[in-house]
Amino acid sequence: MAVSWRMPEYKINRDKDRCIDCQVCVNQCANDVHTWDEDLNRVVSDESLCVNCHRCIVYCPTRALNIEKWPTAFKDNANWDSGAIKQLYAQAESGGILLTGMGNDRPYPVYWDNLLLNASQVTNPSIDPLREPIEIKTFLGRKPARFDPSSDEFPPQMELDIPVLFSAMSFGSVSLNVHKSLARAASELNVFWNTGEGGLHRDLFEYAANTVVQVASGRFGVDAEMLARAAAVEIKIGQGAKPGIGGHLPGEKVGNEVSRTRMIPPGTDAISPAPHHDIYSIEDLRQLIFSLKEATEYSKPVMVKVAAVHNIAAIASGIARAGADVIAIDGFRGGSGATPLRIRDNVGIPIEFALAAVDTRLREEKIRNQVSLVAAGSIRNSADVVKAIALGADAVYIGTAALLALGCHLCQKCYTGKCNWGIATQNPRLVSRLNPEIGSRHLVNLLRAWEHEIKEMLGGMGINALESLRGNRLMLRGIGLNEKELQIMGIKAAGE
Amino acid sequence: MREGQIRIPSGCAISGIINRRGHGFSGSAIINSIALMHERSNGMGGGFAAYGIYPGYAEYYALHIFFESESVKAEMEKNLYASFQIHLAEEIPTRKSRKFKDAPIIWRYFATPLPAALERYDGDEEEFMARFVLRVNSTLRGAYIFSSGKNMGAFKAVGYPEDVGEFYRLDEYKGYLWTAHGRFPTNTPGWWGGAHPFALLDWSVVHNGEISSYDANRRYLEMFDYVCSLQTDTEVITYLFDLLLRKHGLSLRDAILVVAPPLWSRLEELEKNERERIQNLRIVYAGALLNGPFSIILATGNGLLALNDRLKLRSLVAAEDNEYLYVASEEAAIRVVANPQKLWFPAGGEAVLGLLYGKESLYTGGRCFDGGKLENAGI
Amino acid sequence: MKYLIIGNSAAAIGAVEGIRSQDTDGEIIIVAGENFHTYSRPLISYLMAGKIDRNKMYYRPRDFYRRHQVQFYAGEKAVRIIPREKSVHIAPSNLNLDYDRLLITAGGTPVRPSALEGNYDNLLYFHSWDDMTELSARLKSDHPSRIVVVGGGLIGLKAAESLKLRRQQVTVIEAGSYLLNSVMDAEGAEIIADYLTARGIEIMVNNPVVRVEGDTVINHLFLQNGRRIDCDLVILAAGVKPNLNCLEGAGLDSENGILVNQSMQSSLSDIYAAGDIAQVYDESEQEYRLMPILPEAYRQGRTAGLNMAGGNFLHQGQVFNSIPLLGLNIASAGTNSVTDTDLEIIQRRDGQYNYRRLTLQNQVLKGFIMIGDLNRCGILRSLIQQQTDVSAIKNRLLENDFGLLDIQKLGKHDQGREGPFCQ
Amino acid sequence: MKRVYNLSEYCVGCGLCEVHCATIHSEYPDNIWKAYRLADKRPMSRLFVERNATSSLSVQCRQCDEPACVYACITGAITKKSETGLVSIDEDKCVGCSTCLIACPYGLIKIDPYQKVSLKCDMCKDIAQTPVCVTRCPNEALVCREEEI
Repeated sequence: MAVSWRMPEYKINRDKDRCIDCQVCVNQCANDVHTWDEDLNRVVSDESLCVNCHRCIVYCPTRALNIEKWPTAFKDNANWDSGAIKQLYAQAESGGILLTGMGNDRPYPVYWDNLLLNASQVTNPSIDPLREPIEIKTFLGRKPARFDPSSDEFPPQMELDIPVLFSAMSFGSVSLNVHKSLARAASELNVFWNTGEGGLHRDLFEYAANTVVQVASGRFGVDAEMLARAAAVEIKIGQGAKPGIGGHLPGEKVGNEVSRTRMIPPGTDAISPAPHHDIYSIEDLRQLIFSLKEATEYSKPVMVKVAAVHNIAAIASGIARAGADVIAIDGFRGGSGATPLRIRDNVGIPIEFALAAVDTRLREEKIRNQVSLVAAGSIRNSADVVKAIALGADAVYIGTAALLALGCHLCQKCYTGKCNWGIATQNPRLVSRLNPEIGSRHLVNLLRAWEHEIKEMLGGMGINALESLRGNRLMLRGIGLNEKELQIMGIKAAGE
Repeated sequence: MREGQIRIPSGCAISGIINRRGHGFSGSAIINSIALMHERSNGMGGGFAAYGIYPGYAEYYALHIFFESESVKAEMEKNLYASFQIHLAEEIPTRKSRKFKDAPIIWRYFATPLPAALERYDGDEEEFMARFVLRVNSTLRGAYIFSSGKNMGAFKAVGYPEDVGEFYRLDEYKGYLWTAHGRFPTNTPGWWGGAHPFALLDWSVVHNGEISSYDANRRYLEMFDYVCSLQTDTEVITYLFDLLLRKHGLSLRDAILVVAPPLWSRLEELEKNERERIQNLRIVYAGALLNGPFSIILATGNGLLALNDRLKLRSLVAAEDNEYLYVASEEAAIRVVANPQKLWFPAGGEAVLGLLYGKESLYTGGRCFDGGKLENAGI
Repeated sequence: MKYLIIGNSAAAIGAVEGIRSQDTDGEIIIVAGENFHTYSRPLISYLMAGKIDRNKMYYRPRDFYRRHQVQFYAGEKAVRIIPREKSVHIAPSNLNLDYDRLLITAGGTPVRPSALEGNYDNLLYFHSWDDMTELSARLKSDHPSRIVVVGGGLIGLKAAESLKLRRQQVTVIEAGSYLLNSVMDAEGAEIIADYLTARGIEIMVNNPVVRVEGDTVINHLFLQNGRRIDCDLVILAAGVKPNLNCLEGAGLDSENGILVNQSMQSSLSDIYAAGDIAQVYDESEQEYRLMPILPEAYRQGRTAGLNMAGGNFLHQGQVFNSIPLLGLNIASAGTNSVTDTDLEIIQRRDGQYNYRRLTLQNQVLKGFIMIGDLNRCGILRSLIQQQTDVSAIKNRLLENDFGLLDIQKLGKHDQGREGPFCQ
Repeated sequence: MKRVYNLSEYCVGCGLCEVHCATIHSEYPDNIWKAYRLADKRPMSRLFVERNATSSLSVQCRQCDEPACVYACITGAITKKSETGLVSIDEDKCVGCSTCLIACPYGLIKIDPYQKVSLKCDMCKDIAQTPVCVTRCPNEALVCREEEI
């Protein structure tokens, strides 16, 4: 067999002096990097298998381990960087598409970091959240253009105490304990979690009031019961990490519970086609939206999730007119359990632009106030949330941020099913590593912290109700942006 | 730089007096009241709105217009004569004063829209008037219609309000409702049109504060074809009330619940239907919530409404003396002109309404809506 | 209520603790043959070997009798039991002690093979603390060059071990075909023999003593195979038989020991027996069994006590042993005899001194023998007691990492809560 | 009485409970590294961690109400305290005969190969408020609580 040209990605440094050979690392590494050597009578490590997930480092009781990049360098080459070379070697060996996990990690600009927030000085008072109420309650759903005092009909709304929802992540791509953590946290925080395309496990029926169920191109797990056990239904058209691409859950991840929940035979691959085969145009979407509204007797908002692509403004406007109550837009940094590397890294546009363009377009169309907008695709902190809302979002989806709160270390190996943190896996030994008690606690902590920060920022701007920030682009200034970028986002430059 | 090109935060003094029987009284009272708050202005803007001052021309729209030049005036008048029948056109009488050297040409026109002009608005006179004023102000450079209601007028200038009153000889007018504004802009507007009150049709608004929700309100209003040319809070506040009361026909109470809604936590105390109704109002009109500090006096021919932001971040005092109702930024500004039996400090979001006896609503237009029980308007 | 207990060993202590857990103020009287605070017989080999000192001999703390309000007659033997009067005659004090409930835990006395009848000055036992003290004194005074231990059972081997640790020349003579034949199988015994031999203890099996030479002292022993063994000191450890002398005329049913039901009750309702002297009914085997080991004695005594105080408890006997010999752990439990035909034996031997042997009968674990690593052996013991069908995990029973996770497969064990596994 | 319970569905089998148990019972109770590196003998934990393909389990003495080990002990070294319910071994009295190893129905007693005495969970009595295996379990799979059986 020909020798492989691929070098290990990482180098594991075991401090011999600190290591007490307790074998905790051996027990924790699902990639079999660390093993107990009978002959040497100590723990040894095989770096070539390491994915740098940090499980062993975090668990090592004597801090004897650390991991660094494999030190061997290629000849400097601004064009052929080491990543490009290694990927080429890999494909030369495998002849296959390169897979990866989580969101786009290329050094594209992160526009959130080019936006600055405003604060009150002298001419009007900033508000101290510790003394004055600051309201961030948000309602998602269709709104009538004007209030009709004579009618008591009102479209169904999703009520959120914090303008954040947990993004769709399917049972199958993530473990049931992830769903349990998300669902518990969502109901404690009164926000929403999203089942993703894997259906809704029966253990989670009790969280219906905070559950968004997803209908995607594979239609896995969709039935009357599932629709009944939800507060809202989301039609997934696309995903920021792989616009225009379907999904594929390998058979080995389809155990009994997954099979039962997805309603497919155990061990069979679950394939979600790229398009919905009953949606080839906008009017088809309208039909699906309304068949779902019929099925739920118009008692639940219908969301439509699309990836941020070049023509997103027109697409979103069409979706609104097709009858969607909430439009979710997933930027090109959105995460995924498995996506072709080239697609992830090269398709789609930043959520910051997509959001601004859609908000502006819907206002030009005079319908912005009638639909809700949810921004997704790498919201990293409370400032991103505030900036997204000032640009025009009603709320945001967080996926990667939520997973980080559950222990994800962004090693991007979700697709291997060997997630050492018990997140992207169905292996019972690994799944047990995520205790929903802890998971939900961490999620609740995270959003409570963000809640405090959001209120601080609002108060600083002299705003005590979130709706007064929505689309309030005067509260934003651009830094390091060119005229065109400022224009697209509809904001002034810092200093203007 | 002039108003409209930049956004200029300001501190202010406001005052308002109404005789609810509709008996006219001289402008001196309001001048004295606003004069007392001299320190709250800095000489860069003052103005008044007066109601019931043109009894002889009550059925005509009284257009007060600033012109920067005779040529603009000529062009403007072409427009006017194209769409209106003009009953009287005259320069607004003023006292010559060194304080107002660079005064523009100030004329008033008493007019009735020609039927032909109304066709495009299927007879809706007000809609036509509103569009006409907005169009002129946003397109015709050098001309500015700063008052356009019936039997009322706005008078404003760059200067201290008491001097502005003196300049316009307001002591010689008799009106049943007066509001006044003294401005403390952080920059030099340098333009008379930028002074307050802001008036559209017979709406007039004087306001003290800085609306932190300005851009959210502005972008919301733009979906309803309002063009906010001045970038002032007063302008968006006027449009908001115009939208809520005139276009969407909300009751005054509901309009107040929209611009200064009760806290979500307060809603929980209400019974289900009421709670849901107020909640839905807020959901529908999220973009109309006025945030940040403000106290405003909103006036029409029917009376005045004074309102604070829901946290009461700006001062507002109200007083009652038989048929007179007073509102002002400071208690002293009321006591200097009256000795009321009743004086109080309205809570945040709690409206003070002073309607002419027999009037149900602030809105004077054709449609009639429930007056709204104001006692609990602010909840 | 008046409780009278004859004997002062594990069974008696078990009884006291059993009674007191039910009846805090009834009167308890113990009649002890020996002049000792209650002590643990198995410990005499440890004391002999110098592993522990005298203070560690005691089975319960010094204040045990006081705290349990026990009236204690030391150095007294029960000479006659008079059920009709509900009293016991003790000597030398010649008192009559009456009782409401009587418990006999008189224990046993060493067996003496016919070939060794007669009084010899250098023939000692290894049964009581006194025996051990005597032996220890002899080592100092006589400086024996060679000591012969007659009997290759538990006591014999512990004696041999302790003597070895006292740097004595020791020969063990076992009449049976292999060592520890009551609890071991041939292969296990072989391993033990090798181990002990390698550490300087001479082992002779399958070779009864046929006669001895010498008048006041034994100079030589002659074995069946004709071999002559010189000796300075002979230690007799050929087993123990129940001490039935005091039962003359009492009218208790007895065979080798006092027959008692599972409540530890003799044929006379107010009289109970426990420990080495009791022959307890074993329902699984449907026979009366002697189980002369300490843990049994305690549990029998405890059950007796509980029942004497009005409780209603049934005793389920189980024999299990553990003896470390010169550092080699040896354990056994249940029945390991190969007499029955339908028995299934699975065993595993790794290394010279690691041995595990399980006896199963129609998928139920009957007994085990373990030499070397005893890790988790308690679970197996418990399986034997539970008479659980182990077919589901049979292939795991011998594994080093066998544990409770395997038991879960039997639906037996509930997440480590105290459950079906505790008696 | 208080007992340690194992929520085995969340046991990750890491063995940190063993490391911390061994440490806190060693000569250097507050320093893992010293406990393992300086002590002349490798420290022994008093609990057992079991692992198989699908699950793992960390178990320690159940502190039985009918303690088989106490009944079986030939020296009287093992006692159950009526006040606390704690079953403890007097290591000074224990002779390492291993009878308790056979007696314990859960197989939760081990022999210290160095001292030749039995070791079992002492609930960190006199060492820590809550057993260290519970406080140090990284996934909160061990809990210490009162529970009537």
